[in-house]
Amino acid sequence: MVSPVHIVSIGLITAFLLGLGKKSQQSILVLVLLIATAAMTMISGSWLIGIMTGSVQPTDVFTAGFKPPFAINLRMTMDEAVLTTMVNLFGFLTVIYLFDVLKNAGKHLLSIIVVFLIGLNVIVMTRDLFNLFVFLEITSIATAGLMIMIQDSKSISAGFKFLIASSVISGILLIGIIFAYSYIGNLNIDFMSNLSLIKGGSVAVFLVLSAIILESKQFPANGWALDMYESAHPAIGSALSAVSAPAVLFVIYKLMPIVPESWHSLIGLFGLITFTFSNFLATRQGNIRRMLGYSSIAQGGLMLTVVSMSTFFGNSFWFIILGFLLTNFFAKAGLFWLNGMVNSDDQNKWGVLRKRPVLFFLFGAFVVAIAGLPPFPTFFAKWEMIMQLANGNGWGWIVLILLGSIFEISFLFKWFGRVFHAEEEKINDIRTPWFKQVPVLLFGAALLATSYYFVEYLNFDVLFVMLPLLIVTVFFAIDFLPAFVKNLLLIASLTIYGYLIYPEIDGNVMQLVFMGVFLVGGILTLIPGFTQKGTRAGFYPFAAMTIFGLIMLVNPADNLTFFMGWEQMALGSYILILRGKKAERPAQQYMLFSAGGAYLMLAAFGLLLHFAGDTFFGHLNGMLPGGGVVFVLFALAFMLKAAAIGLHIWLPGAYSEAEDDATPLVSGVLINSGVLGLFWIATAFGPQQLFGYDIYQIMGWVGAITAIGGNMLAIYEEDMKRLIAYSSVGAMGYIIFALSMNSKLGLLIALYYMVLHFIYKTMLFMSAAGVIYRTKTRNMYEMGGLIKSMPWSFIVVLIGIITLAGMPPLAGFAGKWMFYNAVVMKGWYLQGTMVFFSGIVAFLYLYKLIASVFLGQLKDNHRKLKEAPFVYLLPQFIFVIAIMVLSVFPQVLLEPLATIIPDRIPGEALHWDGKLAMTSFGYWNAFSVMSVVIVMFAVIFGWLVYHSRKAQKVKQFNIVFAAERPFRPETTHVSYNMFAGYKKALGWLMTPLATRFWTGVSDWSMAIADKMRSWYTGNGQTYAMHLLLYAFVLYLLISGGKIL
Amino acid sequence: MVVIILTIVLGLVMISMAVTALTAQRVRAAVLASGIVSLIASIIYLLLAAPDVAMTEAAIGSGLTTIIFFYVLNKIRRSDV
Amino acid sequence: MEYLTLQNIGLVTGFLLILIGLYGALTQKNILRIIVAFTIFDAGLNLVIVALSYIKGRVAPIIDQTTGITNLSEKFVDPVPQALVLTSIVIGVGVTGVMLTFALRMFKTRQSLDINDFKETKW
Amino acid sequence: MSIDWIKLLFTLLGLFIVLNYGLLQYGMIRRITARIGKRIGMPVYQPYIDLIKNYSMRSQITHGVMFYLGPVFRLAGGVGIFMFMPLIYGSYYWSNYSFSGDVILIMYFMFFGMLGMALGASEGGHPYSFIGISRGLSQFTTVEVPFTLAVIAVAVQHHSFSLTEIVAGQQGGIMHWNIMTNPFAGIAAMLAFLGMMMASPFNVVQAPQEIPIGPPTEYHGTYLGLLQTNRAILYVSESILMVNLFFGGATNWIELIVKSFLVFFWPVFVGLVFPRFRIDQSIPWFLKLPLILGIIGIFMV
Amino acid sequence: MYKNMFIIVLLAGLGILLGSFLLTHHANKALPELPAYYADKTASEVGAANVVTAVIVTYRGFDTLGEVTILFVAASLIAMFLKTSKAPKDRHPRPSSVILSTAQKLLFPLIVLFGVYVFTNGHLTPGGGFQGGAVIATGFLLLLMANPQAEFKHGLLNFIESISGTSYVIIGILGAILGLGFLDNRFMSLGELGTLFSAGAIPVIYSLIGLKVGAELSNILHHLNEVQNEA
Repeated sequence: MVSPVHIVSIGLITAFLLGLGKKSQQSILVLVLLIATAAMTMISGSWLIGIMTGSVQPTDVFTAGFKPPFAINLRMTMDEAVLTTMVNLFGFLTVIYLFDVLKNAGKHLLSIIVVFLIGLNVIVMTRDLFNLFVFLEITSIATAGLMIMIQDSKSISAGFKFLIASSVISGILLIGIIFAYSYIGNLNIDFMSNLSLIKGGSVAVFLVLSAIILESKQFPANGWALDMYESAHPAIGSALSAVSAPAVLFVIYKLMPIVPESWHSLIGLFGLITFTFSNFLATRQGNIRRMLGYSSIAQGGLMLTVVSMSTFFGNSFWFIILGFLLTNFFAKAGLFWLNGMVNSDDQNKWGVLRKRPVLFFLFGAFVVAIAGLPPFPTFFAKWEMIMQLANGNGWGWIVLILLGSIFEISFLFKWFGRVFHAEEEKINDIRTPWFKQVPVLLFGAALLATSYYFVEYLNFDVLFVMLPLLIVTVFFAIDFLPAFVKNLLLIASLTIYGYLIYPEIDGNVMQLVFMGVFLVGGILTLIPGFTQKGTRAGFYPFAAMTIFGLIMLVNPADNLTFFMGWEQMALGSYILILRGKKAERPAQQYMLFSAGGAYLMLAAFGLLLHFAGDTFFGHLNGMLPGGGVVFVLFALAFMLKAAAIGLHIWLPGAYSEAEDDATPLVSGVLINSGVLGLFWIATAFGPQQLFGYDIYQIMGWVGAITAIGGNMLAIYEEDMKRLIAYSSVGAMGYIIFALSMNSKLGLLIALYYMVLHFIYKTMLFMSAAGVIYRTKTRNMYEMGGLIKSMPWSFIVVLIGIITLAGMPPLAGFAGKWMFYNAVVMKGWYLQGTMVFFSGIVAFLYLYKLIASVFLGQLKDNHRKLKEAPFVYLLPQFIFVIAIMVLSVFPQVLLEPLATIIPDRIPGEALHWDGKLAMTSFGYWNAFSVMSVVIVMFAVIFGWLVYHSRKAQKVKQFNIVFAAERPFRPETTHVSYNMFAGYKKALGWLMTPLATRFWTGVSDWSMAIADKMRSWYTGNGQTYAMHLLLYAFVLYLLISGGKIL
Repeated sequence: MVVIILTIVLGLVMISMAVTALTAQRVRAAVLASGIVSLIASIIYLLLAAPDVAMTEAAIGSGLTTIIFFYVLNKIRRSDV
Repeated sequence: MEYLTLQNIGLVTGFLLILIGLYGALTQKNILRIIVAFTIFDAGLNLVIVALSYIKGRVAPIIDQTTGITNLSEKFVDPVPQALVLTSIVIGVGVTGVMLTFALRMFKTRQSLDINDFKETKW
Repeated sequence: MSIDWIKLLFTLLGLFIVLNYGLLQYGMIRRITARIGKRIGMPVYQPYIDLIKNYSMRSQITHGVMFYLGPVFRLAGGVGIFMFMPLIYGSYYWSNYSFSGDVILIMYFMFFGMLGMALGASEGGHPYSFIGISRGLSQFTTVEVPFTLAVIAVAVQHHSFSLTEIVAGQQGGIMHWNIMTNPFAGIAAMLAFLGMMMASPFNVVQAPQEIPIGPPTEYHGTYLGLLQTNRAILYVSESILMVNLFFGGATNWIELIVKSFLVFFWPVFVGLVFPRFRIDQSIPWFLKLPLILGIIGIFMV
Repeated sequence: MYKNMFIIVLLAGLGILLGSFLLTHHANKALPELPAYYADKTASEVGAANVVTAVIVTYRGFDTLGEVTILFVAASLIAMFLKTSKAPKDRHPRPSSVILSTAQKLLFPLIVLFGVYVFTNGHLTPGGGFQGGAVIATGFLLLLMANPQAEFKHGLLNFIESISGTSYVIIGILGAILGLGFLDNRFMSLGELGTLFSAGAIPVIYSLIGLKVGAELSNILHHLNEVQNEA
């Protein structure tokens, strides 16, 4: 094994020898550099592998042959091996990436690069404080040299700001070092463990530590760093983010043993503040490189937290830090490199990236990885971090992390959405030479591999997690195939998967029901996809991701699996929504709300750990005393997905702007995940109180208001899909209400309604998709009279709306009937009446839906329309059959559903006497009702047919219209603003308070962020002052105002 | 004792030179003043039994740095015209 | 009077230089003056380090006829800070040189040396 | 399930009685209305003549399937309400098919006919049908709220949604009637009933003046006959529902007819006295007094 | 002004911090373990008479390597930054005075010689590579001042710089292979304390450092000088 010191010696020899090169030999020089970095990588890599496999023992290199503290020693353990390998590998790839630049730059730049790498290597390995100082200085100067790779005025002044800052920092560091020496008599970190115990010694520790913390670019003393990120060449930006920052953080890690225990959490807090606020400020950043800079700094802050609290995190420390470190390393480097290829800091110009599907995919992967969504390591790391913090009651910390994360998601996905939708630049084609692609591809692959190892490490269930992930991966790999093949494959794999897991969940009705909804829903909603031509690139992997994410929710082994499935589903559906033509903003909203919900849930999981230990929240058996907060957090999270009023504003946009045939999946199927969660907490937690209020009571009201609100909003929609989307809000309100009744009947209603809503909503959306597919418009007032050309779709909608309205004899009535019984038993008359009212309000929009679209006057441009394609109709009719069966034999569904509900839930259950359903209040016989209705209907129909058998078919236009013939269909189709009178009367009910509230939140946060951003004046001197100020404040907080 | 007084005097001169460097009207004077600060520092180093440091400070800190300063100043002054 | 040692004088002078240097670096508007301030800052730092190495009544750590070769640890001042200062001085000149070249180039782009004129990247 | 043929026979007989009663009642009401308006009015048997005439009309047109089915839905809805309602308390045969479901079923079955009619009329392609229906539905939403509150109040009071049980609970004199035991709920329901009947002042939906040619114009002949049949049955059925809910039900046909006539007369009476509301006036109206009464009613229990 | 007050407050804080050091710090009466070890063991272990040199070149040799690297990277940066454009040079320079050019011819070899002396005797007397290098650079400065327009073969400077730097590292590696560790001076004979050829590899290393530093500093000066000639 080559001694690690030779990383340095090889590098230095190269650096020095490069000086001999001539201008004409530049290519050879680059090659030499490449070989040198490769050799450096190999040395550190061999140590890494050796230590990992155990074939090599970690070692200390004693320079000059003297034992420390008499001489400087370099250490090579697992930690250093990882970091040096990162540094050197990165250097190697940077050389490749910069091939064209280096070929034309002078030899000096080559030297500077290699010296930069050496500096970082030594920073990582050395155990001597002063040596650290020296190599920090080397790195600083080399960084300044790299800054001026582009010699424009921006980067020059940024470089100068950096020099000022680093002078101040190194001054502080040097004072600290010399103080330390004067107290303890040596310079080796390993011999300083009791430095802080000596009187005055903690001042030295403080100075050293604060210098390194400042070097790690903590908010808000980091303006210089931001300016560097913004103006440096992207490859250099990536170096700053991917290797400089980790190396400095590692120094902090090295210093931690000499830092008094009581400081740890304060430093951690400072790191967390950086994380939160940097992400917050990044939300207002349009310049890509600066935004990435903010993001890098934020990640650095988070890592600082972890590092400074390594003792707190104990055994999980490595897991957490590696998760953040590696993700940030691969992803941030990748993003910066991509920036270099796109060669623009304008988000709008990034559209060109779409011309390179692989790069675009990697771009997405990087963004997602940084955002901390599964299956990337950050996700698991964040999870573990929150859990550990929760264990230690660090609630404020969790709040900060989650806040920061939501800001992070906000700007990252705003960016992603913009790139997804930005106009492709027609003139400028993206130039992606191989040497620029190779590093990105490699890092992309490495990121995925890392994710794989993280997932592997966590030992997930094979059938319920690993297999789905595998399938999703496969769909990424085969994305080049034609759409119909992939559609077939996905349907087939879902079917086979269903077959495989059936034995696993057989007998567990709950799982069967939800698995059924998700799997069958997934399969059926995919069928219309057969009309798609081309490859439909990017749809199927995410459809698979969504569906399998949902499936993971059904039988999670633990909270993590559940959360992972949840996030995976959110991500998949986000992409599905984003694919819609005008979906940029709605998708962004969806992502934000999803993330908000997910983080609330994460907080809830943390709290749960505190209350109930490491149990899956759905398996808690009943009472969780004092768990009101947990319950509320969970409830909020799930109600976000279920779009309870106030939290619903994402829904209409997201559902309506998604691709038409994807809408059923993201709405009808996906929304049930919220119900699943709510059901679980409702059954698992038992009644809960918060500040003395019964939470169920509040949830009941929320449900009732949601039901009314959703339906009220639906009335005035002219857009077909938005109308159905709002109707989902209403339905969810209904379900939330039913769940919060917390009685056997209530839960039964919720479950029943969940299934039913799934059926009819999917059906309606599909039917709408069929109509839109033919008419090419979503505005209902532009349609009309389509019953003639699309009778089958009409039937589906008719049955759908009868079911939705809960009219007997169809299945919807069962829900309404049970609902009354449950309400009366519970005594929630007012809320119940509100929900009932909402049910009637539903009539308005249902009528509008069916009448505007299918009835009335056929428009001229629709005269030649055909029925919706067969593949659209097929799943719809499968649903119709399901509804019919349920209408006649509701017990088929209701009886199994009733077995899910645990016995401890209070209230009376539904009794069955043959076909007669009974409660102590009422009774109802679906079969009999159906029979009576059918007979009646048939008799009257027969009578009519008999009587008007010779009825003459006339044109729709052939009407008496105040003695005038109408001349255009539009004038006789009174569809626009149909319920004007209603609006006049009750329009005040739909004052968009929620929208106003959220707009206000967004406006205010933007304004605050802008205000805060002005802290970074751009003046290097001010930045230097920030550094001192930061140290000053840190000192005051650490010492409590006294002299240490 | 003499040494101490000498040191104090030198220290005072150093500080006054440092202040001069910050307050001098012309940059040239400021640079010179800071060179003198270094120079005096090297004398103090000698007094503090650090001849190696004294040499280095004199040659590099005081000498070379000042020269580099003047090169740059010269260039800027010339461009200024 | 007991505080009036060579070491303490050195330390106080050094500290004052550090503060003066920092003050200058933070308040001067001319880039060159900022750099000058930093050299003063550096000089202060070095002085502090050397002062710390001093022990009253001892000699420079060079073995010659006067010192002999025994019991040197009771005759010499501390050599370590001196070695550190040497490094620090060299680093100082490197950094100063780099900063000055930056200043030169900045002057070239803007024809100005006012630090306030170089704020094209901010927020 | 074996079919109880005798019961079916009784039910059909009941239906026949109710149909005739309904037609006569309608004629009578029209006549009374006319008299109050100092007109002579049509003969009491006029509805019969209309019905026969309509059924025997030969020329028929249709605008499409749903147009065709509209009246069928409508009549099926009307008949259904009748079928699911127990007529005479204590009589097995006159309880119709009420074993199929309770008062909730009836409440929801009202929508069945409405929806069918609305769809059918819409396919007629007439612009005013959209307007009429939108008004009707709008008004209906608020009408139902106090009514529902009243029904729930009654159900809670008798601990049952079964109409038979509710009637049973009201036996034993006028003081046991729900209108007496829970007057607020009763009044709320009676106010809502005004809206359900769509009589003046809540008849802007059908609006004989502003929309002179609503659905009935497009529906003619047999279609209109079906609609008229339905009107006869539905109005009586709804009255019977009110009787059952609040006026102690009936133990024999006479009682039933008298009570239901009186109940039916209530909206007629109001309609004669009050001018018509616009739709945006009627909607808030129902959400004021009737709603408050309904809420009080429910908390009276 | 407001800002300056604020800065003064900040610096006052720092001042208090530093002042606290003055109060808590007690002047050493005896050397701590580490420097005592150096003082006592240098002669026998390293063989250098100048303990500071021993510390710089051997005990903390790795620092010194870094130090050289700093100068190197600073010189590279300056070279890269001030890469003179191909634009025509200033055609009307001030001719240097006769005195200066004569003095240069006379003094340059002497100065260089003195520099060489300083660094070859670094292990015996005060002085060493850095000081010597600076001296050599001063000589070079004289050269530049005498002929500001002169086109130097700075290839030579580069060559010296590269070779001496490379040799330095290689000697370091030799120390690791033949001796006990990287930059160990003891793979060469320690010789007799106080003589020129003593202290193992220290004189060699210090000479190389001297050459390298001299070349680097000269290079910096050279580039700065080039800029002067730029239009």
